[in-house]
Amino acid sequence: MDTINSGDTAWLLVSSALVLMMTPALAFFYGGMVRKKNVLSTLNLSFIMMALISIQWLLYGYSLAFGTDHGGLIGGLDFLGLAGVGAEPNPDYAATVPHLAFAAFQMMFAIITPALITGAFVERVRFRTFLVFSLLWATLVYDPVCHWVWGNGGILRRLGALDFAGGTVVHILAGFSALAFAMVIGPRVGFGKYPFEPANIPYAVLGAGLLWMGWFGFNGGSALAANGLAVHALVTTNTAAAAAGLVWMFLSWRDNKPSVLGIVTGAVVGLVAVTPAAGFVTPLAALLIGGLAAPISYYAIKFIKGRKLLDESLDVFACHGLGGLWGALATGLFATLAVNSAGANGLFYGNPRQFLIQLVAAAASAAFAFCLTFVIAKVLNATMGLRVTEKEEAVGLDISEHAERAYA
Amino acid sequence: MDTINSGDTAWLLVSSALVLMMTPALAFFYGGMVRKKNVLSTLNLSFIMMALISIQWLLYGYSLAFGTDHGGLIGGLDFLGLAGVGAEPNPDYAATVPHLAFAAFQMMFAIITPALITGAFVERVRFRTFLVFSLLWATLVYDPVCHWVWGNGGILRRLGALDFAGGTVVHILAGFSALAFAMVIGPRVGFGKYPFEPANIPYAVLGAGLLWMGWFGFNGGSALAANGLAVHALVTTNTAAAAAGLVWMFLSWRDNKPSVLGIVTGAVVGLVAVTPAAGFVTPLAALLIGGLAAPISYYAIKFIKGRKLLDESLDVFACHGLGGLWGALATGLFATLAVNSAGANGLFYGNPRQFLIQLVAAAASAAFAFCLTFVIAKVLNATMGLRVTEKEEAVGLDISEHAERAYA
Amino acid sequence: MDTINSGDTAWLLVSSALVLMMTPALAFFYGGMVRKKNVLSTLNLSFIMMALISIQWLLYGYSLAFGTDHGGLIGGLDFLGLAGVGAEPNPDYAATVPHLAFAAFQMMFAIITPALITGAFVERVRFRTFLVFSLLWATLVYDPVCHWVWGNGGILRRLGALDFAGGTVVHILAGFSALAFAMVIGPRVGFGKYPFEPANIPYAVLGAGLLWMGWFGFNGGSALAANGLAVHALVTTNTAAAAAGLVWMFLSWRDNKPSVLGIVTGAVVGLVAVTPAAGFVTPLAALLIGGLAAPISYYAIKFIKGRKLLDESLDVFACHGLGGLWGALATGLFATLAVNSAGANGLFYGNPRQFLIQLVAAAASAAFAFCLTFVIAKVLNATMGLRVTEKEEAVGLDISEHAERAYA
Amino acid sequence: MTKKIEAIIREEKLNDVKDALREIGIVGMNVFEIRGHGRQGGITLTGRTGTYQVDLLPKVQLNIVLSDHNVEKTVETIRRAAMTGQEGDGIIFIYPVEDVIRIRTGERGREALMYEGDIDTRRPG
Amino acid sequence: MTKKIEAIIREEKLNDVKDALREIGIVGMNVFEIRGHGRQGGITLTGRTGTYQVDLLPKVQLNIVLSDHNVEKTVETIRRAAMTGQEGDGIIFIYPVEDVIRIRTGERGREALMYEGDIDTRRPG
Amino acid sequence: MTKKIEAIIREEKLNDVKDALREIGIVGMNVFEIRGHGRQGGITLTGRTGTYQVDLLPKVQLNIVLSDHNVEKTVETIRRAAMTGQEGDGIIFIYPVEDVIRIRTGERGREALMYEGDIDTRRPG
Ligand SMILES: Nc1ncnc2c1ncn2[C@@H]1O[C@H](COP(=O)(O)OP(=O)(O)O)[C@@H](O)[C@H]1O
Ligand SMILES: Nc1ncnc2c1ncn2[C@@H]1O[C@H](COP(=O)(O)OP(=O)(O)O)[C@@H](O)[C@H]1O
Ligand SMILES: Nc1ncnc2c1ncn2[C@@H]1O[C@H](COP(=O)(O)OP(=O)(O)O)[C@@H](O)[C@H]1O
Repeated sequence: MDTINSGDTAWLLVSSALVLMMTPALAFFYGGMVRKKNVLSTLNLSFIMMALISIQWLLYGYSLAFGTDHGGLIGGLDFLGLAGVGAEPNPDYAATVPHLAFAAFQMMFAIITPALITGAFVERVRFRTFLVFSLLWATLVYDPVCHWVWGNGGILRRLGALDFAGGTVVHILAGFSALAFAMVIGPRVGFGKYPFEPANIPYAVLGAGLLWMGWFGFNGGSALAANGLAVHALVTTNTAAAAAGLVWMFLSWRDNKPSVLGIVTGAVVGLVAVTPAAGFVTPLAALLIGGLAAPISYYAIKFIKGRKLLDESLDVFACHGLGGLWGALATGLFATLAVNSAGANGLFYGNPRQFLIQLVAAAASAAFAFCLTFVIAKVLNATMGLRVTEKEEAVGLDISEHAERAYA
Repeated sequence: MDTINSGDTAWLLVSSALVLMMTPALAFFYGGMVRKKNVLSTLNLSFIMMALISIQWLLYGYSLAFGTDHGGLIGGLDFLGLAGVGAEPNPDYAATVPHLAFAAFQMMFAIITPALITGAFVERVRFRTFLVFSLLWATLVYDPVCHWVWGNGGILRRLGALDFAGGTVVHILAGFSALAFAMVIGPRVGFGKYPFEPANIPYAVLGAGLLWMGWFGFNGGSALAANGLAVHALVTTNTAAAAAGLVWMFLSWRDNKPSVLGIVTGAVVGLVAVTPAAGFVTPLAALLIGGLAAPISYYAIKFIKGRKLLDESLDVFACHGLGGLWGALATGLFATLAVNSAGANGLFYGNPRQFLIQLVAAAASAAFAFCLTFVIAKVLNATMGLRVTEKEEAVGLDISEHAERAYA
Repeated sequence: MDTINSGDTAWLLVSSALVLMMTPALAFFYGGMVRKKNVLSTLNLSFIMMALISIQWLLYGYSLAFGTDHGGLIGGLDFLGLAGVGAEPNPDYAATVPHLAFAAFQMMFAIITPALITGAFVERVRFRTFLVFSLLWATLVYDPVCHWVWGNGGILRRLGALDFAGGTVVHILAGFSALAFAMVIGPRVGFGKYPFEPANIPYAVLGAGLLWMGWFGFNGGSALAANGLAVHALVTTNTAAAAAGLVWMFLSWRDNKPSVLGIVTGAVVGLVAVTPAAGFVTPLAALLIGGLAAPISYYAIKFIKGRKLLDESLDVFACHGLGGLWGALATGLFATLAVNSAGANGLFYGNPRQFLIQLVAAAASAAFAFCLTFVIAKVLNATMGLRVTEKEEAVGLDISEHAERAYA
Repeated sequence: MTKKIEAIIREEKLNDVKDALREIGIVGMNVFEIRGHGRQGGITLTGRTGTYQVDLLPKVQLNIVLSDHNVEKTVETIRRAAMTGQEGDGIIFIYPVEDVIRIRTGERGREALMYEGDIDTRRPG
Repeated sequence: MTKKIEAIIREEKLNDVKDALREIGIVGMNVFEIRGHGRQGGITLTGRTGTYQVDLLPKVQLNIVLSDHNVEKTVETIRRAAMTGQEGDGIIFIYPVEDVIRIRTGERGREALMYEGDIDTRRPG
Repeated sequence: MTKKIEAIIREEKLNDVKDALREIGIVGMNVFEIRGHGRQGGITLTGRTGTYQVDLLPKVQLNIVLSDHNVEKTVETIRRAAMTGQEGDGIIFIYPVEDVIRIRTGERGREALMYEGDIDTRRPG
């Protein structure tokens, strides 16, 4: 019989708290980058996910993601309402902590992922439609892919895809869904014509600071135990954030001055990129992963925004989609059994197959997320309407959607 | 001999840190809701409790609450200056962690409770008098009732009253004391005449986000171990917050638009309501407890403020008093031995007696807190004066009480 | 063979996260005290340390500080790139957690220390030069002294100097380096002529609240285990913060009104002072240490700023230099084997020698930091220039160094 | 003829002044925050340690454009509502206005300054 | 002669108005945020529970000092760009200006109001 | 006669200008933050990636109501203190004022504009 380890449980409890906190942190990271008239609305788009998805996850989300496997594609309904998910460990997922702790920890990931997407449609989304979208998205996109990658029997798990803490499940899904949604909803009025100056960069710094901290729970907690692997993940996480923050600083410096918003963005991008790799690669590899994530996202934003191709407003695709993709692939390059014997070797350690697996898993998830989100958004647009009216957009969503003002 | 479990200790250390953080979080939750001229003053009313009560607790507060019982009413002086409270566990309270860890964890509750009350008298209280009040209140109201409910030999504990993490000790006390204080100090100038627009709703969102996180330590830590019960409490806590946030959103939507301030308030109310129940009820019961807490507080505020009955400024009575009361009673309804064998069954599990016990315990605590606070406030009003002058109130407490401005 | 304790590891992981968070917390603590035009720049001076020093530490910093001893003065290069620092415990430092956890925890100290210094030169430092300075300082000042005090074989460690959590390594170094740097860079334009009103005191409150919480990891984590000593350190830490916050309140009250900025500053000063003592003294001694730290720093600031002797802008020397010095000496007074058998008795427990040792260790570190920083700053001033131009300073560093505005 | 009244008053008196103006039927107005200096020299604030002086004090400026014949009554009303008798009560300036154009309707001059239930609809003439 | 235009407009119309003014060659201007009250009475906001009324609404004030002969065209341009047809569109005031001095150059009067490529360099006269 | 000076200056020059005005005995004034556009076209800011242009720059507007005969000296003083010689130094406007009423005392006109130790108490005439 498996017994509960109190140290591991303590760490998973804390990690759950840390990842929960990442959602308000993200709220501020995003809220600082929109225009003043949409600050509250943007904060709320993230915050409300804590309310909405907590309940979805409790009622059926966890079951869809981690219930008994059906064809590798989806979990069964055995854990509806968290039935049977209690103090006993579930060795399929985490042998030394209560099964419920694993479910709670995973819940925080399910919450933040749709919150990440909101960066694509801030400043113009209709709140009502957004609520429906998020519920659908969590159910139709997140829960299945989460099962594929992490569920016992999930196809990508069986394939051997490595995703330590959600590079695919969280970031690729969020990023490619953001891309699809942004294409459907269209640009903000004035996009490319007027500068959209960030209303409050200190909010973004606060958010990034708390995200950095929270990510220790995100990646470190994904070891599911307070052991050497958790520590290792914490270090790789920190290293990639640092490297990407520094590199982004130099990139913006080359273009003009070292941007503070750029530095904190870089740090977040580094955190994104190292997420799938954190428990599989060495700290020095993490340095490279983070350091290379920065130019990828940086130049992607420049390209997309510079050419006015698409108003994916807070660069969710460029930062999370591409950062997550790069991380997933980099895991296929840098992973080594020396770090984690439960992992695999990557290309650079003589195992090109792993790279291929990573590529397939990432591509499948990205394509699935993109297509399904595109369809959901299209349908919702046709039925409920994705956007507020032009006048409401001009006035700002704080007033038009919430009848509130951020500041008196 | 009991031995220290490092995992349990780690969790209690972290929980102490999380609950400590709830006081600055509360400062921002409250500080965002007052007018701009009182932001700093309001932040400080909470913050200073960390300084004042820490010392009170160290010197004699802990001893009064948890010292050797005297007639079920108060603890003795054996733990003055935390004498004898050290690395050895005290099996009366927590068998697997240092006694001092229990004392430290409890300290954080003693700090935040008077901070909660401050919502009743912000924007007009005289700081000097407030300091004296807080010290008296901690000593005469908090410490005794804490002993009744949680102290070894306390009358309500002996009665079998269940209060997992402070629905009675923290929230009923704070709420009913706030009611009494608000009645004595009287409304703010202009109450019911001018709208008091919240100065900074993002502060309230930040505060609520951190409170939500901190509550995992508040309720989860109350298991006093990193075990299945702690995990369970974390999940019920999260669920109630989510449900109440969502319900409050719909209530405000029905009245006008989905209010962001309402959503975060709802989440906090859900957290309040689940506090006494967190380790005794199922997650689905927590869903109900949170979901019903929202309309209780919502309509209470509407009634009290709508009729201008009382300026309990930040709705401490409606949110904490009634939320805590509902939670205490709900514990008597939904508690089940299936969740916690050290608990009891509630009415819905065939034990109507528990409901009665909860009712008696809650009523006694509420009445005691209300009456004593009323007397203390009356006496202080007559001697030191509870309020600043009308002119000082008009200018704002930041300038008049602290000679500082929040923003240059 | 030593085995890993999961509870201890969990606590060290959490402590690392808490101390990491202290750097953004410090960013806000400092950022709130400068003028509006320098808020972003000031936030960034701290934030960027997370990026820069993380990499320095990973590559060679940890090795210099904790590698194989060379003459008691510096560590060897055995841990370059964290080579060999993995899941196995290193009993020289922490016997029950992965060696890498110790390295990660220590990294957070290496990050925040140069961030503390930034308070000395905010609002006028050239960012480029600052980056170079920080790297040099970390390498030439921090890493060696860290080795002296905590490194296996370090001279001050061998001497028997007690520094529980960095009173010397962190605060004396930061404070005396700040003094030297402030002397070299010179005062801000208008210093002593115009009032420099703090732009955003709520930021300082937020920062202080999070610092207080984080310090539980700073000092509590320095027990390197989730045991009675960690709990003890948490309590002494909290007590000193509380005492110093209260005393500072009364001091500013005597001079005019109880200052909120003063209260939070006091709390931080208390935290500084108790840092070296946290695991060696009783809670009541911590009360005294904190209570006396407040007037020391308070009157030091009054003296330095009142006489316009020096523009050490955010009082790093007065708060951290003198607070750390007082704490180091107080440890020599109040330390008792009754609290920590691995410590020593201080003067008041019959061991005057310990006081002497503390004095020598503190003085040596202070002198080393002061002199070396002075030289580094002089050299950088002559080569790269420490300051922005007068016009850039007038415009503000947010625009002139980063071409960004905190608020749109 | 049309005039503009600029009244610089204490922040905390804004509600009283608005109420008093509503009572006499002054509808159109706008306000914003300024910092000023006059006979009231400055204010002493608490710093981290000790105190410091700030010489620009927060005030509110209230602008009202109105017809000539309402100026005196309005000025008196503002004065009465804004006065505390202590230094720093503020000051009122009166300026000539050449024209007024209402954006929505294109009305000009006096017409543009008419509001439902305002001072001029209340009394004869 | 020189005039000052004070246009009080909706915040969300500022970009449109600025664009329209640029098109006709109005260069010098400044703006700040005010809160005002006029025919548009107020706005209903959501509180924690239910709603409450706020009677001062955020607007933007746009100030332009310019030559007499450009006033009408400018006023028309602002009106067209700022109008939505709903209450709260705002109002424009015109004041006499006695003198203008450019700080950097010391230029006075009309000269001080000339900008590269502005309205007066565009058309004859 | 009474005039109003509106000086739009760089934020960072406010202290210098205030000092210079104090020296010549100008006491009453108020300031607020505006954003403006003139010969100085705009500013390049750094974004997340690359740069973008902002065309309204933060400035400070300083308002002084004073007697006719002090206008020239005051304007000169402001100019000298506010000038850097680079684009964006700002501009000064002078307006006629019809009346001044001090709220606290009810003083009117010139009397209302007298301050202890001000420019008019310093020199003969
Ligand atoms: N000459 C002036 N020009 C512009 N503003 C002035 C002038 N005199 C006073 N003010 C404004 O009026 C405010 C109140 O003036 P003050 O002289 O302090 O009032 P009181 O006469 O009640 O003492 C000042 O803060 C300033 O904003
Ligand atoms: N008489 C006035 N004096 C000063 N400001 C005014 C006056 N009338 C209107 N305003 C300003 O103009 C804004 C818009 O006026 P309003 O009457 O609501 O516009 P509309 O005619 O489109 O309904 C007001 O919010 C206020 O700021
Ligand atoms: N015609 C104008 N009307 C209103 N404000 C103006 C006008 N011209 C300039 N300003 C204000 O003056 C500020 C400085 O003007 P600018 O022409 O840039 O100065 P400089 O002549 O030194 O280049 C502008 O930002 C704007 O606020």
